[in-house]
Amino acid sequence: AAQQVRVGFAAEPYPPFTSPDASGNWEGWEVDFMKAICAEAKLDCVITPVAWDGIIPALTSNKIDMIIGSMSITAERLQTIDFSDKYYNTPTAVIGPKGQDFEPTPEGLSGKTIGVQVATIHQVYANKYFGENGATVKEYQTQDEANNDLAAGRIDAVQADSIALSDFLKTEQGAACCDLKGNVKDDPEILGAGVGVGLRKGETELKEKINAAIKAIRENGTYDEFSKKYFDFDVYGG
Amino acid sequence: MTERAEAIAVRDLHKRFGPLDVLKGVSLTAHEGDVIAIIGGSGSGKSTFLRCINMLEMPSAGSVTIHGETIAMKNDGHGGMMPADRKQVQRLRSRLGMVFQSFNLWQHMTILENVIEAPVHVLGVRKDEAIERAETLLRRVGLHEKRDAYPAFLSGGQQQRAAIARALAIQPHVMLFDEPTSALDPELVGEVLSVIGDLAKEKRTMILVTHEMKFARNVASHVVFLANGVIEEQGPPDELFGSPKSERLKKFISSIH
Amino acid sequence: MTERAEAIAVRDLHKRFGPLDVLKGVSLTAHEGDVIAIIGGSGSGKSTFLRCINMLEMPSAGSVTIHGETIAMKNDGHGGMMPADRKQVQRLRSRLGMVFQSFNLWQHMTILENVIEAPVHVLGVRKDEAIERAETLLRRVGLHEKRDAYPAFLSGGQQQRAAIARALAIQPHVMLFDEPTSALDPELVGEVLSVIGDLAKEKRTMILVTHEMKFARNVASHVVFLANGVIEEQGPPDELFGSPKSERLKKFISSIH
Amino acid sequence: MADAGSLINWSLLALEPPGWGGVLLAGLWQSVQIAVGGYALGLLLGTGGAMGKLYGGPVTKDLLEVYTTVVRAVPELVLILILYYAGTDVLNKMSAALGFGSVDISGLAAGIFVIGVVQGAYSTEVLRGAIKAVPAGQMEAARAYGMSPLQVMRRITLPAMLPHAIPGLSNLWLIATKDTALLAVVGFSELTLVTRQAAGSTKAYLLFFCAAGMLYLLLTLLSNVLIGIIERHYRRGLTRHA
Amino acid sequence: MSEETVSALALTELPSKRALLKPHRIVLMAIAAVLVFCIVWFMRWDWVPKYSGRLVYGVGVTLLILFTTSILGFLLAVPIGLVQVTGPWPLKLLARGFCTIIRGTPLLLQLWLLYYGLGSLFPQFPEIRNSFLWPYLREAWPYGVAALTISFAAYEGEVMRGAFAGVPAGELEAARAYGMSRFTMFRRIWLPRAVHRALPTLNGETVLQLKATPLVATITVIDVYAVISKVRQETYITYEPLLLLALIYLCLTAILVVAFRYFERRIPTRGA
Ligand SMILES: Nc1ncnc2c1ncn2[C@@H]1O[C@H](COP(=O)(O)OP(=O)(O)OP(=O)(O)O)[C@@H](O)[C@H]1O
Ligand SMILES: Nc1ncnc2c1ncn2[C@@H]1O[C@H](COP(=O)(O)OP(=O)(O)OP(=O)(O)O)[C@@H](O)[C@H]1O
Ligand SMILES: [Mg+2]
Ligand SMILES: [Mg+2]
Repeated sequence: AAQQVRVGFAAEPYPPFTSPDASGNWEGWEVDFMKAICAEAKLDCVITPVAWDGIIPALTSNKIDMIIGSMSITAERLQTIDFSDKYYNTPTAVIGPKGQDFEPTPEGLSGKTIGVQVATIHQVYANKYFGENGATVKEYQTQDEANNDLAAGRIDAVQADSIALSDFLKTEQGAACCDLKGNVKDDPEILGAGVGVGLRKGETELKEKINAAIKAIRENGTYDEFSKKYFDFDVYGG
Repeated sequence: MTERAEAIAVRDLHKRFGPLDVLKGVSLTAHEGDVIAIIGGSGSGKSTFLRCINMLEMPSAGSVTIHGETIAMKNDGHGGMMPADRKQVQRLRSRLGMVFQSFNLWQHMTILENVIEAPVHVLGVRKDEAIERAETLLRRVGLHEKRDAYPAFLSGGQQQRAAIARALAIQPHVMLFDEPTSALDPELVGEVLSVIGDLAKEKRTMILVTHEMKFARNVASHVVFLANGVIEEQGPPDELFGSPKSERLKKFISSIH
Repeated sequence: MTERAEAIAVRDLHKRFGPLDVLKGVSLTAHEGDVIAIIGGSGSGKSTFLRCINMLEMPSAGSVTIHGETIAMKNDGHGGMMPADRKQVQRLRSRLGMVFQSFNLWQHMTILENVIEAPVHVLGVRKDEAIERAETLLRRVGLHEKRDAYPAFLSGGQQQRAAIARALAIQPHVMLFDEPTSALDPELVGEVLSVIGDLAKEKRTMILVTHEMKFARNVASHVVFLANGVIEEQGPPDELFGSPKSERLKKFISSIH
Repeated sequence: MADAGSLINWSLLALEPPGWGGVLLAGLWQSVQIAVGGYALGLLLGTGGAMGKLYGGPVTKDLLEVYTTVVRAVPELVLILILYYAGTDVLNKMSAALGFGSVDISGLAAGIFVIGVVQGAYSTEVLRGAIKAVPAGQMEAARAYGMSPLQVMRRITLPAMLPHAIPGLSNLWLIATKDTALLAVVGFSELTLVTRQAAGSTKAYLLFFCAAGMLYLLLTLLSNVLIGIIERHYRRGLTRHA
Repeated sequence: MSEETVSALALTELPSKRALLKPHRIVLMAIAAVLVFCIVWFMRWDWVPKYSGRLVYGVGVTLLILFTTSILGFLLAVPIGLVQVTGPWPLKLLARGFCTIIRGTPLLLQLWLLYYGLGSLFPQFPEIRNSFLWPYLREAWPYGVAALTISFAAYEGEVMRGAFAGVPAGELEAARAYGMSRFTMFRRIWLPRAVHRALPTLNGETVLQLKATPLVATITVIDVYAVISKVRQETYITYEPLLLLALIYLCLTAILVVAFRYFERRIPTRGA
């Protein structure tokens, strides 16, 4: 039988990557990605939802075996866990209410309240660049709630992954209230080098399997095939 | 009895509890200095009569006059009566010092606070003045050193003496006692009766319901025997206890001793 | 007395509660059919003695023999003793029918369930058999129609009679009574005493601690006077009550009547 | 934006997708399972704990005191986090050390474990109080008739303390059902979390939170009816005023 | 909930310090000391100084929330308890329903309902959005305070109902007999007497309320729990911050218990 692997998903919806549908199943780009690499690596993958802010402890305390949750590979995280090679990389963007014009820079956001999801690279980035320059950083358990509070006028901006944000801007609610203010200045130190599969330290065998699988699906076209359903650009990044 | 002023006059008092006719026309006049003892079997309506005097129970018919002022009544719309003027009732009540069988001290206040409560918050006496008067009263009932204790920490007899001090504190025209000793252990009865006896000696107007026949005989100036909702017999204690006329009273007296 | 078998033999029993020496060497033998009454002032150790017999209290020294079988004891490591074999104690206990001052009926069971509990769950009697026997016993103490009631709904006297039925249900060699009537209102004492009296007439072996001197005199075959932790005097009731020898007993008897 | 009519879009609650009703009910079922499991585990721990606190040796007593003190002084939410991450970790390591290999603790088992440990401390206190309310004479009589300690416990002490324990235990059950909601914070798919997911996906926050509230309330009211029946049954031996 | 149940759920009495020096306790304490030493020595605590300022701030927020919601909740509980005892039936029904609903649903759900549900409704009304309240309604803490206040009011409302109903009729009658008006009687006798009766359970209810405060962290209020969460997210240290958090709550509870003991000794409630 195939090796059983518990794949930790953030329990909070993060469209278009992972979100539960009305029948309780998970759907999204990362779900397709997971299915593809699991098939490729002959792993029996079981989706296990875990609270996002506890997903790393869940991995280290053996509740799950890997994390597929749009988790960026950063030096900070590498101290605690291991990562596979990156499987996508997209810029970081800031959105805000329509009609308010500001730049996604420390000066532009000074005096404003900016929402981010906790335990993300965006939280670290926003705190460093905006929080220390006169902006208030408000931290949310889920991306959804940050978006919702932006729509409700409780905050002035949201920083997140550009794809997740553009997905939100396509919804009825997002289209009605907000628009893109631009991408933030890159800081690879914080924003990392793309998104990878999180793994426990020392599980090199699994890591190699995953890396091989990512490589394989990139090469045999599976990756592009399911990506087309979601994006009209290359999500893998440069 | 005629030259002394009328302290309380109850005229033709009726009280009905639903189908139960408890008082069927009771009239009683107490002049200043009278000590009236009400006796009677259990359920004969003694407590009800006392409670009608200060309108804790609404009479069904009849009138109550306190110090010449008759409580104005009106129909309550359900076939009974109610006070026409609530303020008047409150004012007249504060002239009657009621002492309950089960003390009913306010448990969340110290003894001193219990005693000054009504003077300060009903009669509007200045607090320091009320305290001064309260201390005198407490000394008189032998409770001065307990003035800062809470009621729950006192014996029954001490609580009842405190309740008497509380009643005296409003300087009532008339003191009303409803079986003030029947909730007490036999050993504690004496201390309360002696306080009441002292009040009687001072010629304070009092109406007391009691089961202590010997005590009634000693302190009362007038004894009223209630039976079946009417005054069956009344008169000076020696007469009443010495030569009872009605069969009922004879039977009652013999059943007691 | 000699030809009858020994039911219980207590030899040189000592009991200490910390610094307090309650029993200082008490020996007592009860033969089959004996009715032994233990009397003595409050705190003289009567209850303690009874409780030591069935090891509800661990004796500090001495031995207890029930129907020829001596309870094996060992040191408990704190200067006292404890039973060497818990199983033996449990077995011997089930031969002693104890009746407590405060009944101690099991409140969560009906009277019938109380009575069959020990036979079924300790002695392993079949349930239908136990019920049959229980019904006979309950009829005997006059509680048959109350068999499905819960103890809390019974009067004290009824509860104590039920407790006696419960004790009888294990067909004990010896019945132990610890002041079986002192928790009862005076009116209820009689009904319980008459049941115990009947048991005495049947020559059932019994040891009873009691304050009812008249009763002890009438039913006991032997009376033991405990004082200061020793048997001060013992003998047939007429002798003991009629011509007490020790000063203590004289004083005790006179203080009772 | 949304007008009042579309605020209440009842079709979102339909049992079949695209309605989320089925997901909510599945969440409720998860909650009930954890509540029942956690409550049962809690009762088990509580019975042991109460026995230990009353009859145990000095060391047992002290350790249990620490257990109940900590659980009663620290918020459930914090305990749940600690137990969920550290507790299951320790459990895992222990079983590994004992040679059972690393046990795979399913989410459900972890949830039950967490709620159970918290409930265990509460039950310990409730049961201890109830046992203390049983007159000592009842147990003494049982001993006097030759019952073994185990029999006394099983036949007398436990059934006799039940009427005293039932009000407290009923409250603990209601608390267990509500505490399952806290597992949402560790990402457990019980009713509250799936409600939040449904609300987030559809933006119909009020509708879904109210619907979940109704489900919880229904559970509580239903429990109250059952508790009433149980209580009447077990109090039958006591006088009305006792 | 009865007093016993509350004290089974919340620490209302510190373990007695009596005979701290029994031999087995010395051994246990030695073991505990070793354990503490190991925790301090082998676990990571280097983050504490960096976050100490924020932790103190978080404790402050927690206490502030605790006190405001307890006091506000108690003030609400008084009328809720009162109308259930004497009110006209519509009010009585309303109060009963309120208590049943609040006590029958999880606080976390109520909190989210208020913040995400109601809170996302408000901005749709320009009148609210332009009102002076909007700067507050934008924030998270008013929703947290509201939810905790409502919850406390419902639980304490039940207690107050019992307390009002339990004031002996005779004491109220005595008040009437001395000529008090209905309002004076309520103000001087009924209310203080009921509060007096409710005091013993207030201790437990307040500790329960403290135990409920960290839920506000889930709606972005920065209390001590939220600070610790942040530590965990930023440092990826899992257990140490949680241990410290448990210790903090343990201390806060202990302080509350001691404070209540102090007040209870000053106002004896025997026979209440
Ligand atoms: N609030 C009430 N509602 C209905 N019936 C009442 C009420 N109060 C008193 N009664 C009835 O009225 C009758 C007289 O009661 P009352 O208390 O005045 O008797 P009493 O003479 O004081 O007796 P006791 O010596 O026992 O105190 C009794 O039959 C009693 O049951
Ligand atoms: N468990 C105990 N611990 C300490 N002292 C005890 C204990 N049981 C009894 N005592 C003491 O032992 C003495 C004898 O008690 P016991 O109950 O045997 O007296 P008694 O003769 O039955 O008295 P009474 O007639 O009042 O029942 C008393 O002084 C009592 O205080
Ligand atoms: Mg009366
Ligand atoms: Mg005794």
